[in-house]
Amino acid sequence: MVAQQIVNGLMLGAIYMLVAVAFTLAIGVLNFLNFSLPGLFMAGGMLAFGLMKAGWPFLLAAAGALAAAAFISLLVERFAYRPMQGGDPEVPLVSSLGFLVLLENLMLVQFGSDQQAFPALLPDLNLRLGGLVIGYAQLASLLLSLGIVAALSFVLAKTSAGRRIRTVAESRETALLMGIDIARLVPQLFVASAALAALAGILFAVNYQQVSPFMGEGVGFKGVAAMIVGGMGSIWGAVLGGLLIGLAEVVSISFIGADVVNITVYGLLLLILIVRPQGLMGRAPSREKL
Amino acid sequence: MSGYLTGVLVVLAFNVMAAYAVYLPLAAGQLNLGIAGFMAIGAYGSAFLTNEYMWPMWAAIPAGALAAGLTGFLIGLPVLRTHGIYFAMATFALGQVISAVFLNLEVVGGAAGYPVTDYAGPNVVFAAAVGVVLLMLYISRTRFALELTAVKSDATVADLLGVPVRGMKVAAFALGAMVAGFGGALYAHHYNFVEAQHFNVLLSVFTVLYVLFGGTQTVWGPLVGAAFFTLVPELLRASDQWRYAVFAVFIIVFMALRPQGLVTAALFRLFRRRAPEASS
Amino acid sequence: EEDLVLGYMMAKSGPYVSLANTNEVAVDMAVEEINAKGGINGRKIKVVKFDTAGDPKQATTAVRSFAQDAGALAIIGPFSSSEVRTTFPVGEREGISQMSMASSAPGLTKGFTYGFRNTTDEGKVIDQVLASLKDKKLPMATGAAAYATDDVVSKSIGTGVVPKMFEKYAIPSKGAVDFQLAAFDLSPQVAQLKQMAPDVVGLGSPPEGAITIAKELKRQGVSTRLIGGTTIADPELPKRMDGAGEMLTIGTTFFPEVNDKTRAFAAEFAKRTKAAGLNRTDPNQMDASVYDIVYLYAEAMKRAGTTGDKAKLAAERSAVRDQVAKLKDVPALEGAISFADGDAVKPVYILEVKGGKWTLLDTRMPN
Amino acid sequence: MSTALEISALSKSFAGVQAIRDLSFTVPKGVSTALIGPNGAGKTTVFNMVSGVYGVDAGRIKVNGVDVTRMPSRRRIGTGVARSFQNVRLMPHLSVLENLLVGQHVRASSLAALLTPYRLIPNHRWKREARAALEESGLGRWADETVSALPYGVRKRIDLVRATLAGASLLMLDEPAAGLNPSETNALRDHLKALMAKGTTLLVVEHDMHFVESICQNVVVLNFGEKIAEGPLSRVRQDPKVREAYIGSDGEA
Amino acid sequence: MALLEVSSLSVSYGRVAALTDVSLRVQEGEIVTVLGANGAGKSTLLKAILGAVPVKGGGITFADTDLTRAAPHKRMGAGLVLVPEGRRILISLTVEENLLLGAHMRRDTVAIRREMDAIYGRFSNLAERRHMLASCLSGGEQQMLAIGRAMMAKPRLMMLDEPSLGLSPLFVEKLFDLICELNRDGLSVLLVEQNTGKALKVAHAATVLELGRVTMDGDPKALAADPRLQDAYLGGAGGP
Ligand SMILES: Nc1ncnc2c1ncn2[C@@H]1O[C@H](COP(=O)(O)OP(=O)(O)OP(=O)(O)O)[C@@H](O)[C@H]1O
Ligand SMILES: Nc1ncnc2c1ncn2[C@@H]1O[C@H](COP(=O)(O)OP(=O)(O)OP(=O)(O)O)[C@@H](O)[C@H]1O
Ligand SMILES: [Mg+2]
Ligand SMILES: [Mg+2]
Repeated sequence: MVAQQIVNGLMLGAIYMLVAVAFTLAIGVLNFLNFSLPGLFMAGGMLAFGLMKAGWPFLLAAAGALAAAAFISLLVERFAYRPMQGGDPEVPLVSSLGFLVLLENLMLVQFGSDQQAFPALLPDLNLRLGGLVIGYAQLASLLLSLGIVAALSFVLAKTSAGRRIRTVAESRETALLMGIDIARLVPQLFVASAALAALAGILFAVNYQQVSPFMGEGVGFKGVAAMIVGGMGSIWGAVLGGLLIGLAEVVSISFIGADVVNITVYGLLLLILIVRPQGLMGRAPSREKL
Repeated sequence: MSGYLTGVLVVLAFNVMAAYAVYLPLAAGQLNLGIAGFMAIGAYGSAFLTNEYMWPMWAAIPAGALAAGLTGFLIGLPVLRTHGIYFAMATFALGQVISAVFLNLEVVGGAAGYPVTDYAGPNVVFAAAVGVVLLMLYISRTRFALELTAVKSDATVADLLGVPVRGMKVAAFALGAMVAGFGGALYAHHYNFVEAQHFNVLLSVFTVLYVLFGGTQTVWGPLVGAAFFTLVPELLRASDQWRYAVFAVFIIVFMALRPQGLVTAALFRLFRRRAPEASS
Repeated sequence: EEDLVLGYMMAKSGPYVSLANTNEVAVDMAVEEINAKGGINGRKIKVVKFDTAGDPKQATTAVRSFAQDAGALAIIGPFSSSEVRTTFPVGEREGISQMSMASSAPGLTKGFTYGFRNTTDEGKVIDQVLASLKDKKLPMATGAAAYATDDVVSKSIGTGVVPKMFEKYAIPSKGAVDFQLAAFDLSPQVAQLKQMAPDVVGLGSPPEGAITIAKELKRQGVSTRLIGGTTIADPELPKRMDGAGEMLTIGTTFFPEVNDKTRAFAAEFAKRTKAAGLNRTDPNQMDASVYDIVYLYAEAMKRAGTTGDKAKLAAERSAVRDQVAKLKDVPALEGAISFADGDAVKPVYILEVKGGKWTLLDTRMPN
Repeated sequence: MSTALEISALSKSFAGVQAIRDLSFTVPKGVSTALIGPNGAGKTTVFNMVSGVYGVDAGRIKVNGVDVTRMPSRRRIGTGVARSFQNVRLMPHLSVLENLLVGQHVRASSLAALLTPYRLIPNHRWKREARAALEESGLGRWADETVSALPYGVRKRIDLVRATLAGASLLMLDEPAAGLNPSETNALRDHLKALMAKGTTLLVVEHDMHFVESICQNVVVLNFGEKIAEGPLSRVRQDPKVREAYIGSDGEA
Repeated sequence: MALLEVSSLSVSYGRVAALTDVSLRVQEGEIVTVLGANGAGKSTLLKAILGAVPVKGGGITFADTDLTRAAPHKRMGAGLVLVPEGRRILISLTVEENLLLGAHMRRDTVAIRREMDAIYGRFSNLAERRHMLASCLSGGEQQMLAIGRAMMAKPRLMMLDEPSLGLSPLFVEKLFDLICELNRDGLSVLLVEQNTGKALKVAHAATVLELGRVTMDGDPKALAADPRLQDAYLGGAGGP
């Protein structure tokens, strides 16, 4: 039973992890607390659902949902991010939240507030090892997530593109003076983080066979929490944070009860932040020298 | 005044108080995403006093505000070790923990919520909101406000200039918490019912939204933001299911046009420049 | 000639849309029927509407507006328990009746003379479900509870109703698991249930939780009977569970297949919802309840001889209140309805999911 | 003669790099002193330790006779030492005038001062004083600008004015003339001389030797965190070690 | 045709005009210096040439291509580079990453490495700290890094905005030697300097800006002797 709970926690963590990485790209790199990401997570799941309902095969529907999310994210970049440059970092939060509210309400109008059943892709999706039940979809999403994350962290740390991205992260103005094509790079990052969020949403739908217009909020906030626990800007931190939050949640449900989940999970987050203000694997921000 | 208008203005008054609770710490660079938690402390605290100890409202409501302020002070000390988005997340977590604690606190009803017997009428609520606005106007004219902005702008240099950065931060945080608690306490006694579910993340986040939308550069921003967010959905009532979608589009378009919020310092300068021109 | 004005608090946006956005159709239907038959005391019923979005604050605005601006005689709604908590005190101060169609948290009407609910206490419903299982000799040797912790009604079912009823029916309890309303991953809870292996699981949850837990039970290969109250009653639930949840057994206050009246209602309702372009065309228990509320108010106004005269508004409002409180065995869509301590007493229909459809297992009257 | 600043046996290293090694020197009251040395010698680090940005590894620092070695940074300005910054640090959210008002904090830090609604009082003493200081250095027209739009040289001078507003008796200036053209440097020199005449002691880091010569009576030369020479500039600049490490062949700057 | 041709350029920030009708040319292989008081618009001019601030009127031609409306990265691709005012090194990157960033438009990895080593040879302070975060560097070291980073781009025209700021006298000398050396190797230079004397000494041509307008230009020797310039920028009698 404990083993099963750990497996459950890890699988849950994989979802948080992808969302956390999407947030890390947005905040760590673009310095933009992008609250439209939970919306894109939801849009990923809901649109895949909608397209499948309209008769599209799964892969095509998933691709369609990803493309739509990428497109929406470009709108977010255009209307929420770009006009806010040079202001306080918290300002774009408003319109990105505007996008979240908009996406939720559009889905609400289209599909209603009910949770909808996402079709099972295979009749029995489960690997049964001894007493353990592990969903294939979950396993696949864990591996997929890890792969994406590893690739991403390599690009950021070791390549010229990564250096360009980190330059934009530190200062857009300097990046401009360095001849970095911000007008292209930033939208690319938006597309990437949207794709990650939407992919997480699709994997979520496949794993838990459900979608709803509000599915983004809870997962989104836990994703941010995971990112922060791990340390902002650190990709592997996001992985660690995601898994940790997933485990904390499952463990506190099974050993104490669901009424304390928020207390334990967010209490853990609070504690980590107080003890280590930059997160577990985050670096303290480098300050300009006096 | 019609019943409808009273109802809407009461909601506006609560939103204004909440907005200023967010605004004050924000002026010192603190994005408090857990303001609902402090409202809950004020609400439950004062309700407990009037319900169980028969305190009069005029004493219980300030007591609730103080309780929230004190909590802010005590929690602010460790939480203010964090900065920027980490701070925002810490307060977010704090808000979640506080509301989860009340959700499980059976002496105040737990998940079933907590009915409150004493009633504070609309006029009390209006007076309180006006009081909060006046207080904030006053503060914005003092050196305290100036130095809060200095701390936000460059804490290292402010420190070297002798500004007690930590003290300022804690003061701003605790004052914000107190205003939130005050609003919460009134909320409990006006609506005669509190439930932990009401004081959730979305309440915190939306309150922050009022402030940023109105603009943080001047003390009028939160007022305008709260008014916009309260009144525009009322105006959109007719469009029913599209109401919130249309509203969201409004937000996005407005922010794209006025990224620093509706009310900005530049706007004020423009008015000041215009005024003498017009009179001459 | 004055109209008889009723206020109606809708929850057409916000968290309850799916449950509530068809309610309006039912209200309009009832009003049209009554007016077509000549109205009440020779006067037409007129409904003024206000969308509260399920928000307690907006709901108080609605009550103030009905009472002070619209000259309403009584109010249909509000929808949710949270709204009831804030609007009943306002209604009491204003001296105007309200009757909720959905709130089923225990004890909401206590202490209010103007507060009514056309809903049935979940304790009574689950009592009837178990009685029915016992009558039909279905397996119920051991039990467990599963409930959402952050919802009043669900939690009171899980921690109060289910243990008490298990005791009443001498079912040893193997334990309880809980979850959050927004939880999507119930694998840890189901893993625990798997270990307990009970015959019946008493479920305190809205439909969403029921679906999630049913699917997870199926995934982990646990077969047990889920039982629940009106919170789970959603006409489309079997479809939404997509093959899971066989043997789910609940009590509800409305089932369209009961008699000709209900069938006619369902047919007309389907016609109108389709015309309005709504997603769901099967009436749920709130649709039925709100339909009956209009009739209940109509009956009370008839008995009170209400004229709608603005000068006598306060007196007529309290007369309506007095009559509602005294209603007994009024024949209605949901069955015979009486009021006791502000809450309606009406039949409970026991439904079971079989072959992916709701089927009527039993009809019972709570005592 | 009492000392404005007394530094004894100061050491500091960063992650293994020894930035300051066993450094001692004093700045007597009224004797303006220059701290010079090649890039990376540790000059700014000394300022940072005196003002409390960095803690010290070893050694003592006394300002006007008060040992500030372990004093929290924010209280040090109260002992009479203020500084400017090499990389100008003005507060971007505040106007020029407001930046200066923050500079007055040490002299207006009581609770009453903090809660005086000075903005409601026309021509309040603080505003008057800050404006006067601006006018004095010829920057009056920038008073209500936001600082981010200002040219570098102007920002630099505002930074200096802010430091003077603390009313400190010891003023540490980190490259005050950098980014100023020769005539602007002359104006700066006059400004500083006026301050000195009012009794302020200066400790200046500067690479412009003419400027140093005209302001400072004493020079301390650092190289790799160590003092390699001390004395009047005319003598120090003849020192071969100083020539080799710092001034270069033509002896001019 | 000159390498860089700026004609009647106007730039304004909101309603404030920063440059009015400024013309300037840099011939291939020339060093041109721009002088002016604080706020004259020198930095604005360089940023406008790079495309970092929008121009209101006039034109910019570089290597026979009209770049007036081109994005900064296009201009840098064509061979322009700027050592910006205030250094603008990236404090969250290491010293080496800052240098590599300077070469981000190039693909010739081997040459990049070689040039980087040459820069380390020239600026020993940087070599010692190559794997440290750039935030640790002293002011002068940061200036060296900014110059080194610009060299890594291998430009045709290098624009320097007060490069001697914060450098020790010895190093200022080295810097001017470096500029002359790069110039001899064919690099054209547009130099903004407060160290007016030195700048006029190395330049082939000079332009003086005042409140955003060109007030004098021409031969640096002649300018150095011009009494108006003497008064305004060389601190009266003869200068340093
Ligand atoms: N926070 C720090 N972390 C690591 N190394 C540092 C730090 N601060 C300074 N150093 C190092 O200490 C040495 C001295 O730096 P400092 O800034 O004091 O030099 P400086 O004498 O002011 O030089 P410049 O004239 O170039 O400004 C430099 O080599 C620098 O790299
Ligand atoms: N971002 C901006 N917003 C508004 N005005 C600006 C901005 N940047 C510069 N200015 C104005 O443009 C004019 C020219 O500034 P610029 O920085 O080009 O001067 P400069 O010659 O480089 O001065 P310095 O020698 O001090 O560096 C100044 O009046 C300045 O106030
Ligand atoms: Mg230095
Ligand atoms: Mg400049």
